[in-house]
Amino acid sequence: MDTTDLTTAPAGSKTIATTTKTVLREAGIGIALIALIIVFSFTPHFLSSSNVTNILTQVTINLVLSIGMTFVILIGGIDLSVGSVLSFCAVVAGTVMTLPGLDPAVAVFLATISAIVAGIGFGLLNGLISAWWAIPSFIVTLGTLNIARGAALQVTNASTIYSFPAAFNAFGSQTFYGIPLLFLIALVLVAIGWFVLTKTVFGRVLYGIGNNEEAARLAGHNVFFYKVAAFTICGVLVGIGAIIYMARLNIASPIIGIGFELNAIAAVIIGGTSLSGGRGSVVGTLLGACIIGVLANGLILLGLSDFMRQMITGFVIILAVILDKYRERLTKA
Amino acid sequence: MDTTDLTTAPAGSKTIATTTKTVLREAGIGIALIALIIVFSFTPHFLSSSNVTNILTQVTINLVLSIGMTFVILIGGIDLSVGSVLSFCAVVAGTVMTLPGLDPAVAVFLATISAIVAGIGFGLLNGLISAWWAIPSFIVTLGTLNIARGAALQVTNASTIYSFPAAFNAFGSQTFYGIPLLFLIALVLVAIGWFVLTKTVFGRVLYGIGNNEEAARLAGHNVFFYKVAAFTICGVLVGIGAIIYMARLNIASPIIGIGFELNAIAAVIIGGTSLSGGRGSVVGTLLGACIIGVLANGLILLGLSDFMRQMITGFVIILAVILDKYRERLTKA
Amino acid sequence: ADKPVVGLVMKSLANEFFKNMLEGAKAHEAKRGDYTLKAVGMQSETDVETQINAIESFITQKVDAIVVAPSDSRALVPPIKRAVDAGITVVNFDVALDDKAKEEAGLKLAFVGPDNREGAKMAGDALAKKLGAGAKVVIIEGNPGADNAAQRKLGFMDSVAAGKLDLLDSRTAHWETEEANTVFSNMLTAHPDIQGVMAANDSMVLGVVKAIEAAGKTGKIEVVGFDNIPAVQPLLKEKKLLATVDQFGQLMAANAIDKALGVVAGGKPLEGWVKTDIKLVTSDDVK
Amino acid sequence: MENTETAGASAPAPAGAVVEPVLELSGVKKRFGGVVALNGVSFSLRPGEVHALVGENGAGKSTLIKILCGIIQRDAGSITLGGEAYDPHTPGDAKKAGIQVVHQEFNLLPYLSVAENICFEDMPRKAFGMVDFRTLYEKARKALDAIGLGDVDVRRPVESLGVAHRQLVEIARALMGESRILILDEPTATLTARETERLFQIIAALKAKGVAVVFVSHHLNEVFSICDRVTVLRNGESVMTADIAATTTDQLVTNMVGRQLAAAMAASRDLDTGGRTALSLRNLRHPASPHAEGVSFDLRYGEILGIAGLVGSGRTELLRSIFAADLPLSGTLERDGQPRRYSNPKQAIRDGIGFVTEDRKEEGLILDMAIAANVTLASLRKVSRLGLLNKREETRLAQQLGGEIKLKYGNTADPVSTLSGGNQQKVVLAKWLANNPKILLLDEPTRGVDVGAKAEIYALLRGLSEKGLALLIVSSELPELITLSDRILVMSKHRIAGEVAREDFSEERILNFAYKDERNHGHH
Ligand SMILES: Nc1ncnc2c1ncn2[C@@H]1O[C@H](COP(=O)(O)OP(=O)(O)OP(=O)(O)O)[C@@H](O)[C@H]1O
Ligand SMILES: Nc1ncnc2c1ncn2[C@@H]1O[C@H](COP(=O)(O)OP(=O)(O)OP(=O)(O)O)[C@@H](O)[C@H]1O
Ligand SMILES: O[C@@H]1[C@H](O)[C@H](O)CO[C@H]1O
Ligand SMILES: [Mg+2]
Ligand SMILES: [Mg+2]
Repeated sequence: MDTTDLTTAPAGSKTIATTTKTVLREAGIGIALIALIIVFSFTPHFLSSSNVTNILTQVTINLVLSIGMTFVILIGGIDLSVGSVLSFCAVVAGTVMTLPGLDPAVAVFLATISAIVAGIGFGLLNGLISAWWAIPSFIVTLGTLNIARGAALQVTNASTIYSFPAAFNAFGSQTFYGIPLLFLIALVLVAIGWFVLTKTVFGRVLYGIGNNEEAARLAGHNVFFYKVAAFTICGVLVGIGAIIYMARLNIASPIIGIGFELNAIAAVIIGGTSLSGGRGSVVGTLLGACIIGVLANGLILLGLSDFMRQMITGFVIILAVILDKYRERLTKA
Repeated sequence: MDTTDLTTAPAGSKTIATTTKTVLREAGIGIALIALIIVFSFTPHFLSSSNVTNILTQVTINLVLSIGMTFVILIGGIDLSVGSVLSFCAVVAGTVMTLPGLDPAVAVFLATISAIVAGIGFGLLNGLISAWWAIPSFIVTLGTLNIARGAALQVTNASTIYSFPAAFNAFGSQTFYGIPLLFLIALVLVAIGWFVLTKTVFGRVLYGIGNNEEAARLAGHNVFFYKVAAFTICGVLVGIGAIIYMARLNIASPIIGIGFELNAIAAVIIGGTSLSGGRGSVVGTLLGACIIGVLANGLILLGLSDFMRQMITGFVIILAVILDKYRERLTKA
Repeated sequence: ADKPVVGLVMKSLANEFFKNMLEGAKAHEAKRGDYTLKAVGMQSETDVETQINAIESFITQKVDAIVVAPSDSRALVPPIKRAVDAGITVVNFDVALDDKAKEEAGLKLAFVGPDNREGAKMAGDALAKKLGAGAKVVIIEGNPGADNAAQRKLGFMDSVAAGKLDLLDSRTAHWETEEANTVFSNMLTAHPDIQGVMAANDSMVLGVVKAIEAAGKTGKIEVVGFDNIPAVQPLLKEKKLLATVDQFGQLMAANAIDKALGVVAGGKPLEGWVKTDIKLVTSDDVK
Repeated sequence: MENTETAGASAPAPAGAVVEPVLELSGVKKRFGGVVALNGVSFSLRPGEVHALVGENGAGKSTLIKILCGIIQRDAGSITLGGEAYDPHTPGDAKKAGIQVVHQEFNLLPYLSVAENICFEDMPRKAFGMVDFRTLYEKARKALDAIGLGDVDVRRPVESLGVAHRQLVEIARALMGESRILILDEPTATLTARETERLFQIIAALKAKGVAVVFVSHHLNEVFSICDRVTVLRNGESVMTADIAATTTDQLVTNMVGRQLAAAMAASRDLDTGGRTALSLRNLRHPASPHAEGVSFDLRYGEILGIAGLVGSGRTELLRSIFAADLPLSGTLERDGQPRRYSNPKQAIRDGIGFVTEDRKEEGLILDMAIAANVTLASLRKVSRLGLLNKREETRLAQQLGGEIKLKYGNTADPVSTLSGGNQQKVVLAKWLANNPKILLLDEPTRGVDVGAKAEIYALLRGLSEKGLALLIVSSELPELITLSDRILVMSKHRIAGEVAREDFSEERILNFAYKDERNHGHH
């Protein structure tokens, strides 16, 4: 027998409880999602395969932004600029994609790169400013929200960019056994995000910083680097989100993306990630984004008035989080 | 010799430093404001008395909302619903004010009461939900943002309410030696807010909760009550803000107030209140709101394009907070 | 029970203009009694996503016709193309889809709606006539990027050119009352000699008129707007608003629905621009 | 008084025969999920007595106190207060019933003034709910004077105070209310001898007024010097209650740990003088130090160098400046004879230095994360390849180190917050050991750690030094330094006030150096 025996009995049960808890953390939100789906399934068409395609399409962009937002919120930050930056990335990419004389494949490639670079640029700006001066990211990204929007309007002189290569436009509506290709891309990003956060040293340290920044610093981790990295990752995802937006809607314009930040934040929080950092997961975010998407779709199908729809959306956001609290209590008892 | 002498020297010098620091906390933002004013004063008309009247008018509503937001942020919360709730309060008050057959004075009185009651209602809702289930107020107020907007649209069926009593409309443009009456009312509210926060037991406990909620609870304070109270106070100010809005623009509509929450939060943070609660002041908020107002006004007078204006606004928001950091460092050294 | 179903996609229902349109459509549904109306609006003028989602839902629900006021003249082309391909009759109204985008998508679609540029020019001309050549004016624009906002600005510019007006400034207030009030107050400081204002919609007129009142310049500055919403009726009466443009929003959707049902019933497909009425409303029209 | 052997019951038991207990508990139980924190505690408190509550880390002392003051509710058992059933649901209920507590964790409001902190429970009011600041400052002033903090400005924000002063402010706060029962949960853990003594005077005065005091401490010498009776908790059960006069240290320890404790505490070690110099400081000056000359000394491999000093003498700052947690203002640092200038902790760690901080919750641990994750936090490179974590290797390393340091835990995947204080402290040690450091800086390494765990940590530290590690230990417990160190440096006001060699170790000598500065400057 070993030194660990003292608490074996309660500890054994604790372990199981702990594991169950971790699983239930996501499962709880999953249950809310399933409940929602069951409610709506009484609506005609809701479960039709074409509607499922619709929902997945509609979830995609928010999901991509939410993945990046999860990284930022995990280190205790927030990014209000994602909607504006998405718009900026899109107009930059749109400009590149419609440059005269470019081969379509080259144009799409260069545009994708430039969207991501633009996203990284703003991510770096957000991260560097907030980490260097220790300024709340809320205010920094409120600033870059305005900067990116103004820049997008300036670059395009407020006009919409369109006429992308036909193949690119077609790509955006492609489906695979009814599942939109764009959604599959988003799923791959979820998987990468999950892997990075749970399986790598990088992810481990991010969680650590979100939990206790000072302890992470004193354990020899470069907190500055990680903070900037989290915002930069978010920027990369915004850049990808911009390309997805363009593929889906076949336009790029300086007025798109307004309010996207709130949707992304809502998805992350409904998905169980703590606003104060250190706790949460990308899988939860996936479920959170689905809840928001299903809700929006189902309420339209129900044929409710728009005003009612908005009110119900508000209720359900709150309800989802309240339910999550009860689940948390249940798993604790 | 006694046991007390250990820190005599540092303690003494630190006291002075502390007081200076407190003063400088606001003074720093004041300096940023003055710098901004000096820069703009090279623009023709900026310092003209009619423009000063303009600026003060334009600052008023944001200032009123920001006072309430200060209370909420001080206890570590946030209120995203203020813009929507303002709209809801306005349409309720507008409906009451235009009830047929009411004496104008009575109509205005009842309308004011009903706006405040509506504000209190939503404040209570925000406070009760977030305190009872310990849900981040970010998500609760994101929910009520939608609920209030939907309700405002439902109540009015999306139409604008107008034709208020003439005296009420006139009252909104009244000035007193060039200072708008509405701004004076806002100043009185600042004074009351300052008094409550710094001079009353209620205010000190609020700060205490923002500092360390658990400690406040252990000291026997009813944290639940104080949290609800902070949101309710914010609701009262939103109600007053709605009446001020109606007096200024002579309409009430379900689409007003979009984005007001971000402006209010920006004023509070630029004013030096910490987003994590426990530190800050209403006087700082006053200065923060003035910075935002002066900036918006000055940039239009400079004749910059709308797009440039938006970008510069973003820069200045960030710059103001960075400057504040340097001031903080200076006062620490 | 076999009544055809018509999906109506509008822009921001928070805008009275669309609210009136919705009411008109509902009255029309009740009056005709031979079709079912399903209406969807958005939460803001720029919420392209919700519109596209709504069209996709209508395709899923296999409605017979879709009547749509696009929030973006290009972004809505692909989903509308999908609807047409699914055999749904689509009518575009209020804001025209972009011709080039339609052409590229191989989409042929008629537009039922007003000429925003022409309407704005009517209002602008009224202002020019009242003030005379050389008068100093400013424009308060709608949302940058919105097609009707751009058209209306062009219309105002036409009037500026035709009436030889002196345009001092042109800025957006995003269709918003409070922002228009702020923007115009500040314009008034920068240019104390403004004689006339063209606002791209009447919500902004409300803010502008109030700014004039607050500056004590009532009667010294003429204002024109667009939409003819109820809230500006008193202003017209008191001559605080010189003129506005009625585009009969209430009838616009009903009109478009009639056209769509005609096609559904086996009529000929529509083509080109079915212009709807616009009318200048001045203080003289209000008693 | 630090010497337990000679300490007797300094305060006589209350005169007279049986006194009615003011507080009586029987069969109190409490579970947290699967963890049984209390499993049948019986306890009685008489008016005017000082009653010690002792037990190993995790024995349930704090849990019991939390139940008494209404923070958590018991699952079973009965409590009577003054003969009546007592069932507090909020801290307010407990206060109304006359129970005041100084909790083990800090409960201060850092940005509020000292005065507001002291009077926070019941601020003096004027009309309209206004704070009567004049009375507030007066009351706070008096309260501070009473506990000997006469020179701390009551308007100063608490955030500007050091750890010991904060603890004193908490005590001052608890003394504000008129209470029947005062509960002190490890009040001396952050105090040095002088403040502790002062606290004992206060306790004696309260006792004279008939207040009953519950006193929790891991320092048995303190228990013997001020308490009348003692109750021992073990694994959530009360296993013994006795008059202090009728018990001995050995008896208490045996009851606490359930077995005889090896005399680890007293074991001396061979003086090690042979090692090379591992670390050498010359005039190293922390930004908070008022003296340009800074601190200079050499630390050899295999040596345990103790640093003594009064609270606020700058010991924590010294360690932080070595580790580059704070960057030194001036001076030089040599590692193995090579000059170094670390610009962040990462470089110090790479150079073989580890730093066990004084506040494990704020700086040492990531409480929500697993034990294993905490153990590997500073050595993630060892349990990963190309940036990918090898969880199996991580678990293995955590289990191995857990065994070496005799960590009591259930599963390495459990959050570290589920461990008791002493075991949490061991996890902090394990975190650094995982990195195979050459030099360990330890700041109050046994703060809040029970006797059993303390002995284990001592043995561990000795073992490390025998393996050749250089240890620099800051401690406010002189017996600890005397037991462990080869040499002791005494700090005063950010300077080395003196050095004591092992053969000259005595508390008196050390304290003489510690107070030297004050004597020379002679305030008051
Ligand atoms: N909120 C909680 N949730 C789960 N377990 C808890 C909680 N609080 C305490 N425990 C557990 O209950 C047991 C008793 O803890 P308690 O804090 O009362 O011990 P203690 O005697 O005060 O120890 P120490 O001397 O280290 O302060 C421990 O096993 C602890 O881990
Ligand atoms: N956060 C802080 N802000 C301002 N001053 C501080 C702070 N922490 C400590 N001090 C001051 O710095 C000086 C040194 O404190 P420090 O805690 O390093 O002393 P120490 O010798 O390690 O004592 P302790 O036993 O309390 O750790 C003291 O005067 C203390 O009041
Ligand atoms: O045509 C409408 C109205 O004029 C409104 O005011 C703004 O949105 C446009 O689409
Ligand atoms: Mg304890
Ligand atoms: Mg220390």
